[in-house]
Amino acid sequence: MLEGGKITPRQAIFILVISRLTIPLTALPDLSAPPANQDVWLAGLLAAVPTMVIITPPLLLVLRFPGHNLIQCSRLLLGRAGAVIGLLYVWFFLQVGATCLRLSGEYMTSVPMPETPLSAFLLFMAVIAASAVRNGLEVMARMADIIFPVIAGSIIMVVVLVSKEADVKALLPVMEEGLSPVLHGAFTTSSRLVEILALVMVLPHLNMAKPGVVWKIMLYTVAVFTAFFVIIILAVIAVLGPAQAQTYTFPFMSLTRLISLADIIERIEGTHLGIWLMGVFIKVSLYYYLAALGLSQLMGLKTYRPLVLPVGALLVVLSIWLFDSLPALYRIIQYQIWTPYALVFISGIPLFLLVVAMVTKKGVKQP
Amino acid sequence: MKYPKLVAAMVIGLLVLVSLVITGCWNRREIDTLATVMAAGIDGGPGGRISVTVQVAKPGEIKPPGQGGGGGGQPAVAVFTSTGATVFDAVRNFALQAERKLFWPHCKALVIGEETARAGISPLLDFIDRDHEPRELMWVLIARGQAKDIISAEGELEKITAESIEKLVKARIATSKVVGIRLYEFRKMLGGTGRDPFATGIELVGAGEGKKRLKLTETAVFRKDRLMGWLDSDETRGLMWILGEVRSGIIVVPAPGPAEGKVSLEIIRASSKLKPEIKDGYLTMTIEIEEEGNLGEQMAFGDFTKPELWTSLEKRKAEVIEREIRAVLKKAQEEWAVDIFGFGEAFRRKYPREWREMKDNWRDLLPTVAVEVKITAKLRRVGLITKYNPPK
Amino acid sequence: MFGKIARKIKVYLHKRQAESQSLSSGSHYPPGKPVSVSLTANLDRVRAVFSDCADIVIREFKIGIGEQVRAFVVFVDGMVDKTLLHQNLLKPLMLDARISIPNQGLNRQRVQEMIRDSTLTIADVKEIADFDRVMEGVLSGDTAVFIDGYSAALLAGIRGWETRGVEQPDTEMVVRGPREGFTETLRTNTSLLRRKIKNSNLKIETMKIGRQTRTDVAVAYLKGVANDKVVEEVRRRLKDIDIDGVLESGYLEEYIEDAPFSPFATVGNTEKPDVVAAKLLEGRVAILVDGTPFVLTVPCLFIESFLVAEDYYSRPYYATLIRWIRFLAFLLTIASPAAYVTLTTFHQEMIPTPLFLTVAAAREGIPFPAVVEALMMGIIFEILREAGVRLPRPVGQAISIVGALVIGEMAVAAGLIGSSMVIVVALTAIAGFVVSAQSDAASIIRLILLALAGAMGQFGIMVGLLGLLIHLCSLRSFGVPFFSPLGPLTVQDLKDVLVRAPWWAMVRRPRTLGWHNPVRQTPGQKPDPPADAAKEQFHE
Amino acid sequence: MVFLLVVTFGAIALYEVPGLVREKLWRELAAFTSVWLVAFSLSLLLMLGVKLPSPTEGIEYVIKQAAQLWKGGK
Repeated sequence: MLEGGKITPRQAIFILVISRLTIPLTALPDLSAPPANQDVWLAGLLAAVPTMVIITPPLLLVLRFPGHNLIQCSRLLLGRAGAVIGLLYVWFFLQVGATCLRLSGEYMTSVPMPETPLSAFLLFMAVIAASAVRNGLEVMARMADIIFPVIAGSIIMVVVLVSKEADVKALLPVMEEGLSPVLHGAFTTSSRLVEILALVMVLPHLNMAKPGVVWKIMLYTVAVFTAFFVIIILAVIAVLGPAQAQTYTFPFMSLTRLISLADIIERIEGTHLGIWLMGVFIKVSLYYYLAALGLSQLMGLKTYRPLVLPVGALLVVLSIWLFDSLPALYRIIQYQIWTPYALVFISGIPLFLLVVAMVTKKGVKQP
Repeated sequence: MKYPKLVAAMVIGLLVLVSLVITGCWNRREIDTLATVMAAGIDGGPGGRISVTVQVAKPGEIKPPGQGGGGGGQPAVAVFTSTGATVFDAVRNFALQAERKLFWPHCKALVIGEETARAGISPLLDFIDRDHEPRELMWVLIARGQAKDIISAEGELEKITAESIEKLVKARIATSKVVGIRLYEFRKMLGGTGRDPFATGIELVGAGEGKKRLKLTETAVFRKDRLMGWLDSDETRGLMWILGEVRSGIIVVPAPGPAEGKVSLEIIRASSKLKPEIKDGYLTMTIEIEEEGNLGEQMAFGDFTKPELWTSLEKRKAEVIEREIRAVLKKAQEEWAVDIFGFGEAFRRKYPREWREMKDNWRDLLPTVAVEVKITAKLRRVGLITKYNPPK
Repeated sequence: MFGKIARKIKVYLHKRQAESQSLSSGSHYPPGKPVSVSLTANLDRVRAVFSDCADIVIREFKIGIGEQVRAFVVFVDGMVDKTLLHQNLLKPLMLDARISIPNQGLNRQRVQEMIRDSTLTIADVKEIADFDRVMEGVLSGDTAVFIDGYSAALLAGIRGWETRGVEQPDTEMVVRGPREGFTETLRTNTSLLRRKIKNSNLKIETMKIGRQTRTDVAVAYLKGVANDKVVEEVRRRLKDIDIDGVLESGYLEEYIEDAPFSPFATVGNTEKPDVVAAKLLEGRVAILVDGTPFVLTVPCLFIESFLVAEDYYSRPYYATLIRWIRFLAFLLTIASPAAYVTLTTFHQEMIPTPLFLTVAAAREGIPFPAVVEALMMGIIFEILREAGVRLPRPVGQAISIVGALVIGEMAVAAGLIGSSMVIVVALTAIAGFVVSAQSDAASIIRLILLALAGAMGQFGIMVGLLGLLIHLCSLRSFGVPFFSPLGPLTVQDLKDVLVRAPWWAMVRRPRTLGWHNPVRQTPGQKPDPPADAAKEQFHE
Repeated sequence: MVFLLVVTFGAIALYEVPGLVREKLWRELAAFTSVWLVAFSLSLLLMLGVKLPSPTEGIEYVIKQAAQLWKGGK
């Protein structure tokens, strides 16, 4: 066994939600995705439905092969060709991890510490993530247990504190442009739940990996995430205004800076920085771990630990190499590029594998 | 090499240490090496140059309580002026004359000169919004005259002028005759559809030899980002009534009944509702205002608690409110065709479909909007004495 | 290059194996020789063993009248209760034996049996044939009686030596709660425990550890409540210890803990019997060591440092409040210098303006950067503290004067140190005493966080805190996650962590410890005062 | 800077390789070496200022072409 740890369903939900919330906490690319007006929150809310549809194929696939994760499934089904698909996924994990890592560095150099070189932040983050990954999934899951309440509490606190500045009328009119942009937005937002791939990768390490439990995890993840996502978007739009919100590089951070209560509770953007770094840490270590785990499974290793440091180095290098600038990074995570790209990995390949499995009648059939 | 892991860990630790040592100085600036900008003013200069004036606090002169000595009469702030081709350029040029690095997060107020504001203000704000140091919570004020003079003025009670400006803006609640707009609110108004921004006006008063003082007087009204003109204090309160921003204030009405003199009615709370309507292609806007107040003062003899006098006081109050509202509507809506009230937004919210056709020629439509004002003004309490008997 | 490294590693490994073998062969007593039948031989042997031992007393005498049997006792002066020795051992043997052992019927074969059964009026008498074990007994304070013609000695347990009384421990003061503390004597300590838990399920196993010191170590646990696997693991780890001497339980701690390099202790210690009893009742195992009042308890959780015995004796609300104060104090003590440094040198924008101006004014003209200032003050504080702890009490006054006056006031007045820094350091120091169990770990974490904050500001602090969290989450203490019930989160256990629930509400033992015998009381015991109608009778 | 890079990667190798050799985990060693080499060469090239086309540009291009095809097909 590559990894001896076990995680509980609750820890899985926490990790997935934290990881998914990381991007909305800063970049919030969904604001400028359709419908790109005050209805974005509605799109975020409705996104729960397409999300469920999109993430079904990978789950169905993995549930057919109990005790195997996505990469092992593809090897079982396709043999050597499966290794190529495995490599693709490793690349994808590396890319998501590197993107998030780079975003953290860009944030640090844009807001609190502009004169410090980017690589310093990348290195420190990578080192700390490496130490988490070497400690294994179990430790990461335990950290999520602690970090999630902190993040959730802080988001709620920020929103409550900033509600004084909120103008609920900014959310009107609902569906100004009709339903179709909202549905389009719901679809693009749904394609951002890359975390489902993390779930199907760590499924063998889940306590009680029964189908019922897995579906429940999925349901809760989507529900909890959607709730927080909608809260964030509502706050951002109501306070900053739908048109202005799109102009901010880091809307939620700018929102936090607007908190000013009785001249005492103000300048608390440190809270945002804190929770965001925690979220980034969880997300980067999660994908870092997945990349190392996937790679070691592809190569048939006994343990993934020797790969941790070189994969970490690769992650840092990629995060520098992949993007020239912050706009280049934002271009990639905008819906035009991201939605089709992520969909291939979230639904496309698993769907293909599922069809192969059905045709060749491999795996356990699910009721 | 007995313990390779240990050696490797030590090498990595050493690398981290080295990087810490060589990187440590990038962003480090001791608190006493900063020149804290408390307020900034932007003026246009000849030939499109931008002139920025900042007011920098001198912490050494603001002694914490308990440490005697005081400031020795030294002013607690220093004022610098710098010019450049752009705002950022001008700000950077401060390095040529200010000994310490300018530090913006504590900037309380941004003052923009009248002339500059007439030429368009949004290009000036971009730097303030984009840079990570200034906060969008700062107050936006438009100077009657040069911003530089406002920034250089001295406060009377506060050692730091910026603090006096901030306290003045915050005290607007007492009268509701002044607006207070923070930078992000200004930006929101600027960027919203069907809305024009307005900002607080500030000027120096006190003629002749005497020391000039800061005073908030009028409200600067913009069309898009260009300054159109000024609202006086009554018109400003009219604007506040429409926006539902009136918190407190005094309404002076003539005494009712046989008595002569004036009565001050204190506003306790007020709210407003904008109700747009499109009927047969005609735009109407109904402004519903609910106000509640107390009898605060009567400089007239009589017992105004009698029901008929009481209601007539209420009626007079409503008249004053309507007069104030009409005054601002006349100026802004009819003369300038600026939508500082957010009428356009209100229409958009209620009639999103019709708005799509309206939005392009909204400026032409705005003066044609028929405005109806419905005021419910109530009086509740009388204070500690009920009536004022004439001396016998 | 790799080949060379590999060779070196092999050599190194061989060396280590050889070393470990040589260590194990020299340990422990080999099965000793039996006691000789000849008294003279025994006497010579005893004399040889105890040559140059001035505190050994050997008293020869004869038993009976007429055909007397020779015998001698040997004991360590000062470890034996002399009164008992005289009244209940020597007197019966030398005087009463003449009556109880009829002269004519002196059956040489039964002398020892008779002496053991009907002469010595001492409860604890053992007959031991192994000479070395007899000697060990003597060294532990027993009195050995050798009788001519027998290949076994009688070991009488009449220990008695100068001991400290049961006093209130200085380290864990309580306002409400038992004031007794453990002493240096193992037996006293076990008796203190036994008096709390009068149940045969309280098992106390003893063993001897230490090649030279042969220190008594007792493992106490509550059978049926403690996890058998943990008990077995404790036994195993203790048995594997092979050292010279055990002078304090801290020696053992370092041999049995899970994470030897961690700044956090994964083995708990306390001086209070009621605390140990409470931990035993929760399913923990206690290790008592002779010669120290500090008793080890395992498994130990991080959160235990924040729980104080008195929490459970006082009312829940206040206990909860104080518990939160402790969490806050711990955060303050590890992070406040780092936070101060990061706020004044990196993130001045996060200080509210009036405070900013005050701090800036206070720092105006200070020659050192804030990090250096903080480091200096931290080190000065540690020096003052160490001096204060070690100094004799009367001189302690001087330290506080020097500390408060010179460092605190004059340094500020002279402009060497900002007054705000003095406040921060004082706050750190005071807060550090609140959670005294973690104060040593806190000192180290504080320094690391300070260094990181000095280099990277809040990012550095976050990296440090995340690293700390990773470390805490990866620790285990005897199989139990050290950071539970926070990470992994056990929501049900939080009622004794975030709050101190009333006793009747804590129906179950902590899940991570007592999961196989979870229920500790009958549920639903919430006090239910009589309804109004029933109340009447009290007023009549 | 190149020196620092080499030292860093050297330290990584030093940290992992002896253990792998001792435990005779040759497969793991091979995997380690390959990933290590990829990361090392990439970072060296980047540090030396060699212009490498970023893969994200490729992704962007492919997606945009596909989107055009999609729209064209409709």
